[in-house]
Amino acid sequence: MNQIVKAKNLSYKINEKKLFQNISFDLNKGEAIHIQGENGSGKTTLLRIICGLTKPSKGDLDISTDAKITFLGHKNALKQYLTIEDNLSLLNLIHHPNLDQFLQKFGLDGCLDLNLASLSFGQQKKIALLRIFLNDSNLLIMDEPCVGLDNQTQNYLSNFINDELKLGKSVLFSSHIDLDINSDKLNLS
Amino acid sequence: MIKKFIHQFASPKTYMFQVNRAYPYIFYFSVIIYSLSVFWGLFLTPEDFVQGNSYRIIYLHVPASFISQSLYLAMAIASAVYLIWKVKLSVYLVRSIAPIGAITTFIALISGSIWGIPTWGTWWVWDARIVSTLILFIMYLGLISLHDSFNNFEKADKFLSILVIVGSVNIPIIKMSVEWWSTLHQPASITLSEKPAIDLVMLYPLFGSIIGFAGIVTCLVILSSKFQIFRREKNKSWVNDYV
Amino acid sequence: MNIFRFEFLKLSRKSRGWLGPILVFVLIMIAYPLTVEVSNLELGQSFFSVLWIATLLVMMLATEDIFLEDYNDGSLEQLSISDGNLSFVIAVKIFIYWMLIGIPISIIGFLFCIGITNSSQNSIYVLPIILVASYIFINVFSFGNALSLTKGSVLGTLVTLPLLLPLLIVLGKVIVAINFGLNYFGFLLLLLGILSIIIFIVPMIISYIIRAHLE
Amino acid sequence: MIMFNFAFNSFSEAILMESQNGQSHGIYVWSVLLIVFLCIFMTFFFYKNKIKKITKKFK
Repeated sequence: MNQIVKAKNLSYKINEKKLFQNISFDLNKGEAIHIQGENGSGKTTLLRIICGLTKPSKGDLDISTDAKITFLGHKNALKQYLTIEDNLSLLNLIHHPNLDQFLQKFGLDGCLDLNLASLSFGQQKKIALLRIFLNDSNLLIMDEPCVGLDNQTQNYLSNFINDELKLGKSVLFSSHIDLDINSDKLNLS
Repeated sequence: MIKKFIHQFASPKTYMFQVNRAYPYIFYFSVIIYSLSVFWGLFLTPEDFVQGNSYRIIYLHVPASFISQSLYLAMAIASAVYLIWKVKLSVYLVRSIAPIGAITTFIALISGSIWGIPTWGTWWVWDARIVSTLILFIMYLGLISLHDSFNNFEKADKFLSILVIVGSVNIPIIKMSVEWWSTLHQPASITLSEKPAIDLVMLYPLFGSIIGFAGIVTCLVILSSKFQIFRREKNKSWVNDYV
Repeated sequence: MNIFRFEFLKLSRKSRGWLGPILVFVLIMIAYPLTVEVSNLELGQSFFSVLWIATLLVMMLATEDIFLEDYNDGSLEQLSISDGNLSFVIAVKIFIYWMLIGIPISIIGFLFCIGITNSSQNSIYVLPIILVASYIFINVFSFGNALSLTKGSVLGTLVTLPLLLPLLIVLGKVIVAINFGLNYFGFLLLLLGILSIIIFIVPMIISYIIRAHLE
Repeated sequence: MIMFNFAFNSFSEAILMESQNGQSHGIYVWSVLLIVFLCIFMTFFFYKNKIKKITKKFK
């Protein structure tokens, strides 16, 4: 099976108000889809539907059984009152062999026992991004991953994702900024 | 198949149509029955030897307290239907029964405590039935405020029906424990299993008033459910055609 | 096993989360004798109702943001996406709350019980009752707080407190049983029976509610 | 028939509802009646009004 997500005629409405209608797409292994649209067009909702958090009002969604999802949402799932080390251990990443390499790259290697609250927004985002960089899944879903990131990290992220695509992983993301990723575009009007 | 049948039968549109046809009949029938049997109870039945004339409050109090509990049962059934088959209409009904249930419980509480003044010499006692009715009243209010606090109706519907079902599990427990705790209230006047504890002369108007009150409450529920349906389905085309 | 460690880490590092409720409980226990200006004998008579109500209120306080924080920072959506069993995680979370708040409160309540009623024999009977009751309280209040997750804990309390009133009646009966040497173990078994049902059902209901919240 | 006998001798007696123990229970019975009827009427009025308001918006 090459196909990992197959969406057919997805529609979503909230309190009888339509958000988007009849969205269809296929996502194969090694492919990426960039979801675009204005504010309030339902990008986040679509991603949450694919994660299985929200149910579509209409339409069919097939996600292949061997798909393992890593999701990066607006919320970081990090605890402000814990140290970086504790946060990473909550994410089950503290023993990952590549962890040190990424921490060095982001300049966070010396401050593992600092409280998360003492980091800037962008630095916190980098910690959250570690979930993507150290993933063990084959379907990466990212909701606006570039918010608050510097150019260097953005480039690094897009290069990383291109490498992952070559390895046969699939990526779905929404972004206002054009990331340099080999992706199809999906427009929510 | 059952699901399809229920969805077709229980669409708000057919409900509205059927209910509108039945409403005047239920209304006039129940108003006549209720006023006749209340009149019968208040003037034509003989005086009670123990309680004197104050016992006549029974014709106003018992229907309200009986209906207030039955309404909760109805809500519980409707919420189960909603959670199992996702029938929208049944959750509209749950939401529209809740305020009516609160009002009937309020009537039962007030009439009961006024009745208590001549019979017990006090308007409130910490007694089993009274306390469990008070808890029921608070539960109705809690249900309403829970449903109204969510902007997303679908979420609100789910939470409302869960809470109704959890509460319905608890209602017999509340009754049991509270009765076990203390009791001063006279035992129920009418039970299904035993012979009625009151005289037949007094029983007929009581039955009449219960039936009449049930009809009036049904009319109130119909009105309130009409409002809920309009509120929830105002964007659907049939509502505009209907109006 | 990791889940136990994680939940413990999360709660134990947040001292206002567990120490706060315990201190409030101690303050209520200290405040009670101050409001009664009579001999120790009469203090003991209404001590137990204060004990139960204080336990109830403190558990209400303790579970105030049991799910809210995880909801706000997105941990709950990560949990719900991952393959892990959400209701098991919730059961563990509730257990950790009981371990860090319920157990200390039971012991403190027991000590105050000895001090105020001057009867260590009766107080020993009270200890297991508070332990079980506090666990039931935490479960039920978690249910209420899950329902009113984003809408504040007042609503959750309004919704769950009526459900707990029967339990308070049972607790009142237990004290009568202890004082008069009636069937104490029957009550303990009853409470344990309630607990064993609640322990399985409440996490399942809560996980359903939380999935609905995340939608 | 005992079932339909008027329980009181006069109209004013029916208002007072004086019982055999000498107390007059009329005030209790009538206030309950008033409250019940008021509650029912007000609820009817309330919902009729609400429906009227919401249907006005459709047109």
